Amino acid sequence: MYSEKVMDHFTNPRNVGEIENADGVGQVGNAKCGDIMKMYLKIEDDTIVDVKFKTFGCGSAIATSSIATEMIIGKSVEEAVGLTNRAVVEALDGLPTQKIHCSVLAEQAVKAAIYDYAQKNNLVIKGLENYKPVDDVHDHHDHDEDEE
Amino acid sequence: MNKRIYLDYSATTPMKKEVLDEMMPYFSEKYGNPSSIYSFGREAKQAIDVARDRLAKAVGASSKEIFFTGGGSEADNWAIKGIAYANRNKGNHIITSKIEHHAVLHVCEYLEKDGFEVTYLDVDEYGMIDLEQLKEAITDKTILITIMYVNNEIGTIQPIKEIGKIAKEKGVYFHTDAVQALGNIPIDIKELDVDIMNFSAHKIYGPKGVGGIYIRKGVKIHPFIHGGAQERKRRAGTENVPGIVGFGKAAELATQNLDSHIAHVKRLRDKLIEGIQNNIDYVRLNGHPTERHPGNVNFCFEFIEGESLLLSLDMVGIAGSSGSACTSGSLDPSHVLMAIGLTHEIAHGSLRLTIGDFTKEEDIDYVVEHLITIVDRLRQMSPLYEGVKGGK
Amino acid sequence: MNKRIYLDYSATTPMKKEVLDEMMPYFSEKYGNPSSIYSFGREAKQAIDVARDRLAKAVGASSKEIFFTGGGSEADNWAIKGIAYANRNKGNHIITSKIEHHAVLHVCEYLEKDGFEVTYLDVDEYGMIDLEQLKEAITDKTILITIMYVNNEIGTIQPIKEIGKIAKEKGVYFHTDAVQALGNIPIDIKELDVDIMNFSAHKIYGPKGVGGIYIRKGVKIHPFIHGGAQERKRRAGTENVPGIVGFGKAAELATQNLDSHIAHVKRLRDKLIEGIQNNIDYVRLNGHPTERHPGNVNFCFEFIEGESLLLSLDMVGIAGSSGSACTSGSLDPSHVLMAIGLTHEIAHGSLRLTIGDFTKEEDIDYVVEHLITIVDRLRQMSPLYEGVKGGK
Ligand SMILES: Cc1ncc(COP(=O)(O)O)c(C=O)c1O
Ligand SMILES: Cc1ncc(COP(=O)(O)O)c(C=O)c1O
Ligand code: FES
Ligand code: FES
Repeated sequence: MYSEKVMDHFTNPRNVGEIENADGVGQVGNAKCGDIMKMYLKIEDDTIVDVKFKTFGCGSAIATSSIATEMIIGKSVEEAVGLTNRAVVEALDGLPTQKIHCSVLAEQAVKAAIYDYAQKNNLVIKGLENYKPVDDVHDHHDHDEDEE
Repeated sequence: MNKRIYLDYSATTPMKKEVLDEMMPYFSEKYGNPSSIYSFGREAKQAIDVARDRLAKAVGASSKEIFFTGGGSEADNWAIKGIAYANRNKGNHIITSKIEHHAVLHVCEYLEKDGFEVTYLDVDEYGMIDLEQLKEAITDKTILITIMYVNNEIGTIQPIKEIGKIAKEKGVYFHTDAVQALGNIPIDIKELDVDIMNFSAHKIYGPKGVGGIYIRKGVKIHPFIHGGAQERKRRAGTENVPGIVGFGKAAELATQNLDSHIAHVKRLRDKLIEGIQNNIDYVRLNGHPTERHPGNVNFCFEFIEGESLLLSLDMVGIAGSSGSACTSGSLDPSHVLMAIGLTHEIAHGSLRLTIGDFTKEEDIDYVVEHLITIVDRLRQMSPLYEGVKGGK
Repeated sequence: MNKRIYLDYSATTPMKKEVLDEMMPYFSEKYGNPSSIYSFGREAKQAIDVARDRLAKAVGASSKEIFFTGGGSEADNWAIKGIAYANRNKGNHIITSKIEHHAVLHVCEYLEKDGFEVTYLDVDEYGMIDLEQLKEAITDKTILITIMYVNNEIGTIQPIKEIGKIAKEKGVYFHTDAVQALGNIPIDIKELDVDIMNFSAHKIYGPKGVGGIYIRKGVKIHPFIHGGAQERKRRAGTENVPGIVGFGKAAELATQNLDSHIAHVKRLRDKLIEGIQNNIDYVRLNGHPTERHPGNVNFCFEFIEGESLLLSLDMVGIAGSSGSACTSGSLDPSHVLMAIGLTHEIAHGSLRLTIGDFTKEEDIDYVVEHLITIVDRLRQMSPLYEGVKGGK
């Protein structure tokens, strides 16, 4: 069902935890739907120097959170805003169709954390101008083939 | 991964050697078509008769009231659609419960689109229906009550005898899905006012793709699969001879070994329940404390999600199942966990471990040991757990 | 009786060793439930995927259009009821032929009781439908044409390509029962305008109790067995994993060996036909002389009755079948033999011998030799034969 890469990140998730006095914190999803992702960012000179995450969710939710942290560490804030769920899926060597929404959650969690950073510091960040925090990405949850 | 601890016996079971041995000759030697009149067609026919007698004996029915199907789900579909369409002139109302297997619920939903009305009875926190609510639900349009014997997720055993009495009094047909009951609790149809009951071979160490159905003599029901004259014209299709032979053997073994089977799985079940309750915080046992499938363990582990739990268990060789939405790929967690009143949050963290004949004592120790570590690890990752830790 | 010559391959076939070998691991080792997420549930799932690919390839379909069922009859029922009820708003008229298998005819009769109208097309003396009659039968209420590919009794092959064209032109769904076609003639769905086609494993040296169905993408059809999400939510019930694996292997073998299989059975078929025609008087070959199942031999032997013929053959170890009323226990002889215009008297004396991969040349000699004696013996006993002998 899952690629080796997914299983690796699920079993040995990178950057689990919290950052005290983080510069940006974002949380998306909700427990009702069975998935919550929380991202903590440490930002210096417009660069993401540290990331930590906490996730309540399925195997691919944990794996996408883990790989997303790796993908944005060392990047500029602007670059990190550009992280797409597709890039996350690719980096994991693919996800089952019904799990694509978990990667959307990862993308959203990163954006939410950067948005929080921007709000705190009164910044306007390219790519986030029209961003609205959402905690419901569940349209993607239903993916089953139609019954005719 | 070399270790393999299978704790999903309610999903399916390995076939026992005695069962396979009995099936083997019917694949490539005694392969005759039971409907044929030459000798070795008759050979196959006799083998089916023996299997029918064995299943009949296992449930206290007469052989003439037992028919074989292509699985438990087909039998559920047959029972409900067969009764509904054959008795439409009498009424269009069906009563079931909220915790039935999908093979019952989805048939009921299908019938609703075709003009039938269905009442879905509530269950209490243990998964029990309320007999008073049942009585009140019956109207003069009610033609069928369909309530399962033993629930497949939380193991709750319904008061089938009492339900049967009510149905009989009111002149309403009563169907019970006994797929999880056969081989796990004693069944004696003679003692019950049940009109239709169905079974599945692969839940009792028999083959997949074979089911059985008891239809009380005189019950008005349509065939479900029309065609040839097999199964006394009630279920068409060339018989799955080896499968039926295997089912018969499995049913025989299940009744012969019933007491020791129950004692074995119950002991390990209770050990596992205690092991979890004594070692892990924030857990909730789902299902009934006593009226329960002897091998069923179903817990919710707060703050974590079922699929990650299953995957982590799989990595150390333990196979279980979950009612989490993420596992099934659907939006909502299991309808059964919802019906017993769990919140979405909690239902997501459910784990079902079901014990069977090949489960060993040391397996339970291994599972508890690993569960402790895995639950802790996942909780450390969970944003929901943060607030809780401090207060502990 | 030691000798056993099986000439009833159209009734069922022995399973080939390669098929059984491939199934074996899935009974007691790789027994996981394909819907589970742990490793060896996935193992089972993959095995089903392989089988699906193999069957798809055998018939020129895409794997996504192939679903497994509990047999050929279930698939016929699904196809016809599924289309009928899902398209009821469009019309209530179904067209079929008089020589369909009972799994088609009895479903049609059931639907007639539920408000559908069915046209039963005639066939000519060879068992062929008339394309003009078909065209004329189509009305704006017609939702389905169901005509079998190869007849199971007399072996006649229908012009499926032409029927499909007509159906497509008129915007009517076309189902064909290909249970006797698979493995006996080349099938390439890509070349045909067929919307639904069904198969059965035990006719091609695979296991009994497993069927398959091709449903063209986009066809509007209801599920037949409701319940769990198996078979992409279209056919509920725990999959018969070993059975499906066996069917996949059998389908693969059938296509790999198709040419040599056809050459082999055709040669022996023609030898048997000639043997009978050259040695026995008052016989009639039923079915089409050329558009015919390569292994099908179907004769009427005047003045004698089919069951006595079968019993006599059985005594010398030969297994065949008959469309005689006495065999089936029903009042009338085979509806197929009636439809091709035989009188009751003649139809009673029918014998079907169907040849398969394990039939040997010397078997044919043996059969002809014994048939001569048996037919003669039975005729000597027959009051109908008295008048005839003299004139000879
Ligand atoms: C043409 C035809 N259709 C359908 C069937 C039914 O298949 P099954 O026996 O697998 O139910 C058969 C064989 O019995 C057949 O010959
Ligand atoms: C209670 C219950 N009913 C019906 C079924 C369906 O049986 P089968 O898988 O044989 O179709 C199952 C198992 O899946 C079950 O647990
Ligand atoms: S968190 Fe529910 S599917 Fe991934
Ligand atoms: S002669 Fe006996 S059944 Fe026909």
